[in-house]
Amino acid sequence: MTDYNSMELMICVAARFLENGASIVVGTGAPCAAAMLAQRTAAPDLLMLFEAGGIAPELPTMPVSVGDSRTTHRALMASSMTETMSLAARGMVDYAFLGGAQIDMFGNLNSTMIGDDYNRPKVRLPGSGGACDLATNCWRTIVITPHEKRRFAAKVDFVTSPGYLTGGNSRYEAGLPKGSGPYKIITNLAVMGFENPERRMEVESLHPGVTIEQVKENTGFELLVSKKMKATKPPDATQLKILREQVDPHRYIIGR
Amino acid sequence: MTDYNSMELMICVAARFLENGASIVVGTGAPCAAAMLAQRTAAPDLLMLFEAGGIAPELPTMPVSVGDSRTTHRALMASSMTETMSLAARGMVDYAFLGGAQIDMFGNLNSTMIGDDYNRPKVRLPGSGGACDLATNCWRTIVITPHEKRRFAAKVDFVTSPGYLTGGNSRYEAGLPKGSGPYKIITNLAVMGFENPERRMEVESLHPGVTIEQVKENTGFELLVSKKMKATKPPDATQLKILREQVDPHRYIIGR
Amino acid sequence: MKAVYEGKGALFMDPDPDAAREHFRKKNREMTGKIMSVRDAVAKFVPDGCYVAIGGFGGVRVPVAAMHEIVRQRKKGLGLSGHTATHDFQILAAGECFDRCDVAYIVGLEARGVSKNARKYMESGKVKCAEWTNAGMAWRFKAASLGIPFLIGRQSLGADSIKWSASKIIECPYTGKQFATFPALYPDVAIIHVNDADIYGNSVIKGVSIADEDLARAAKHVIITCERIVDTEEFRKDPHQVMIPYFCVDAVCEIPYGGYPGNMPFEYFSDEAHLKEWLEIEEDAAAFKKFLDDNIYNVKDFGEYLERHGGIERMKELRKLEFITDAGFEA
Amino acid sequence: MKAVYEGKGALFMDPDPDAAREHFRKKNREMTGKIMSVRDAVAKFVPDGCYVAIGGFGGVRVPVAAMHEIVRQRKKGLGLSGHTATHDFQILAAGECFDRCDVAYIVGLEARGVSKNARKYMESGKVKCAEWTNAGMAWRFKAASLGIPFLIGRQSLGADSIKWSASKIIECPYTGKQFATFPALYPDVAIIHVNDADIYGNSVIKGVSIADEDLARAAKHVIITCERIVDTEEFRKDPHQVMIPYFCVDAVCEIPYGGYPGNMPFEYFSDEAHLKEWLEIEEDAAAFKKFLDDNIYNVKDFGEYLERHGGIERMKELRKLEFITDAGFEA
Repeated sequence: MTDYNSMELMICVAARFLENGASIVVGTGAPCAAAMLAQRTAAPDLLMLFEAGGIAPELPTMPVSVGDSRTTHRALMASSMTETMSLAARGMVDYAFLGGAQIDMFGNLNSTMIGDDYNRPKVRLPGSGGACDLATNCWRTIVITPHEKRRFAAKVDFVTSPGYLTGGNSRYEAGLPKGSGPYKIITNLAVMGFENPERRMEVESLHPGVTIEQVKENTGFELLVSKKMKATKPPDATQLKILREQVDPHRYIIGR
Repeated sequence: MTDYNSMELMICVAARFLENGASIVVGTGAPCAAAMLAQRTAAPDLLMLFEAGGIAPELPTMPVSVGDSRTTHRALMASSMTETMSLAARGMVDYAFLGGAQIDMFGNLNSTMIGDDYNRPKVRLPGSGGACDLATNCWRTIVITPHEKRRFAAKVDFVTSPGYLTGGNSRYEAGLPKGSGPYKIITNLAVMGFENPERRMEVESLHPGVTIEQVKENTGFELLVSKKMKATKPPDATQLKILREQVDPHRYIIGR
Repeated sequence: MKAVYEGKGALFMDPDPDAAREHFRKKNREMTGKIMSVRDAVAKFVPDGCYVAIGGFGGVRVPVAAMHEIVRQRKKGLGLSGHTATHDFQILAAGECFDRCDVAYIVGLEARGVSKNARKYMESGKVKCAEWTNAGMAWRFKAASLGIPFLIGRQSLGADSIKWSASKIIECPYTGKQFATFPALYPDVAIIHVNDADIYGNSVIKGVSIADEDLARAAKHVIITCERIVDTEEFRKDPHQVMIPYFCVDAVCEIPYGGYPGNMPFEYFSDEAHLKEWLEIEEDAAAFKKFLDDNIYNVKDFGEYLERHGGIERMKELRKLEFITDAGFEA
Repeated sequence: MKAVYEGKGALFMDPDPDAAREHFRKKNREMTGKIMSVRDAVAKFVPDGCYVAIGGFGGVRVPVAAMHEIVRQRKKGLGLSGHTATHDFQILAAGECFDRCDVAYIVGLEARGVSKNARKYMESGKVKCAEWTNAGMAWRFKAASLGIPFLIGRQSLGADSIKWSASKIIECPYTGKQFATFPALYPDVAIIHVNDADIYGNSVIKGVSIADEDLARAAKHVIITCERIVDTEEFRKDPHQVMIPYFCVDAVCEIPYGGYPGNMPFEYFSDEAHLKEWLEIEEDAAAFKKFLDDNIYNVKDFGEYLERHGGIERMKELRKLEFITDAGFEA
């Protein structure tokens, strides 16, 4: 059995969801590592896009900003934010990774503020950046996040990036593009999806050694459990070797 | 006294309306010659723009299309139609030259069709191209045209490029930008403007040897005559020398 | 949102970004080679009845080889975007290939005069038209490329074109002022001639782009014809060059002088003598029929057409003319 | 046109293109030299209370020298566009220079963490905010650059940000679907750091442009800070380089390393150690006050600041880091 930490696990699990020939808007950190790993394993033709305009770079190392020099290293285009964002609006972007301080059972994300008064936030967070834009227009959004009760909240204080809103068809009734929405939530404990008519978060696979009770204990709302729930396939040796030697040799991300 | 033909006269008269530091969207033919002449006389810093995207070229010779190679010769930018058209929309373009098969007393121009059935035109003309766009958004439009009764029509068959519409404030009431509109109509007989509350075409100056009767005879509607009507200042020797030797040495335009 | 006014012109294509999204979702994003002949590209991506938009402008950077091929393959019932379409329009009108047209500028060749045959075709009643402007069409492509159903502008306000277009007039919710709407135009296929492309379709345009960056993003399929194929490495060395990325493109056809007799910026100037020949021969219907046979129908491919017009020696002259800029355009 | 929904957020600037047109009508189109010191440019074009938009993004190609100057000149009451504003935001927050902000991304420095001081300032109630997204802000600049009062998009639909923005929801007159409106944003002044500029303001940006081509066109005044002045002849030789034309520009300030400690694509990488120092020292209010004195208030100009952080030797290291790309970002 190979040994790995939970960041490595999440990255390897995420990488497997990215099929060859898909396009993805990449953020800094774990999402970037997952996309780089996918490119070096099953998805060499994963089209990597950065929100500030880097199109199809050959990343030499992790970017520290989604607009930095690395994102245009041997890229096909050094373009603009409008380029990437309008690609998403046209339906040309399959995946985006998102994050947030809070997520609710419909996959709505908050990265704007904690508190109940917008004008006097208890904690001011950075805001949407491009997250809301990508959550709106990319076909499938994936979240990589630690599984903590305060993050998995019954109600987010602010909907920064819309998921399935109040569930069912509410996302599309609000005008968001048909067929788009949250796809997978990947944590240190499990993988969750929304493959049910209510569009509620549902456990799809448990990571090695994790129980469903552990997942529920760390979640602030009632989780559904898929009838087809299975065990998460752990990282394999090839993935780990590439992740450690090529993707993140300095352990910026996997060393966290 | 210097000798010149009526094309040379119109070009020299038009060039004098273009002050230094103004910007102008240039078409092929006489307008281009006028702008080039202005640059070589009183307006060296006339900013020349082409509708297809050529920005501030140093024209080596007359372009044959407003998108051809000449329009980016030693230019500052080889840009796009959106660049030029949005410059006009933002109020950055002072002048545009327009033309048409018909013009009415309010400076409305027709370059779309002759006849009364859009679906079966008697004569199909090219259409707006960029003319309507420039007539809409540039501050001042100038027309260089032969003075013929059938061109100076009581009613144009199709308003391709809006002038003052039905006069008075009607242009602005239709939503066109405040302060924009037809400025000068330069023909082989006279110069006309619209400096009156009704925004009707008004003779401002008569070319050498031309009588007001001649102008009226060649106009299909009632012309106003400015109280300050004067004689057109004829081309001077410097203008003619530069026009003939530098601007149009092959006599493509002035030989017509 | 109620429109204050609605033009009664035809809307030939669906402006709904969701319909376009369904198409774009399936579009290939792999870097696969897309080299094919212009014959195959036209056969595959320009079916009878589809809506075609042509890159370039005013006889400049126009995919003439592809225009000839459309006529030679006797394509019929096409929709066409006439966005300062000059010699390209003249060719397709000669083939009577289209029966509906979004008009901004047609039948004329700017300073060169008017195509008598194209004018006759447009006066025949065989072509259903909607009337726009150059900026209006550019706005329509930009709306499509932004993934939104319309863009607003002032062009067409007060003009009769709005009556014969599918523009509507709305009141701006911020200023209360009136603006015209320009519905997104997602053509079935765009054909764009470029200077350099790689085998995947990454393309570089020199000179003005007109609206081709938006057109390439708006179109459901894109055929690139190029002066030359270059190695992708050239683009990766300097990521500021590519204007059209490979994932917009479906076919890449290498056709040196593929814009002849038009002007190809930074390559060769237009052959004004031959363009004049086209305009003049249209005066005589029988002679024009023979001219079309000799230049298109009975010609194997575009290479043969170039041979008939002086071949490489003539092309060398036109290249000279492009760079010796004080020769004037009638040389 | 009736909106289905109206956000109640502040609209800090007038989106009416006619108001902007009156300004742009008077803007200088002559090629006059505009070289001045960053001190003079800030003194002249950044009056107290004006609305400022900053080019670059995420500490990349950010006009840091101009940010320092704004703080040093103790500008107050500015409006600010927070369009993935990171180190620039941190600097202006340290100076408490602004009291209203269009937010898309603030207080954070992406992968680097959060500015404690900037967060505190934003939680203080001293800053009035409206809440947008990155694409929303890009759309606002694009609307302004197109000379139209708004652009539509789907971003913000279903999100709470729309409640605190000046977006409205309208129904598309073609599809009947709902879209959010993004009102044009014409800032009083934009400050953009570029690689190369000539004395007139023609500017070349290397790497991603973010939204700076639109921002430069939207802003009523533009200050360009550049790594180097080049001869206009360089641009005329190849007209595909210039992204910002001179007639948009009011001041040109040559400041080599003017984006330090941020990353300047194709010039130098970010000084992550110094950025970390900024973040860490903010934990201690007294130390931070001294840090600001030492780095901004009691510093003559940006050159002195560079000297304090290793001068030309450090800059050479950062240049190396930009081109030796496998060194990682903490080197």
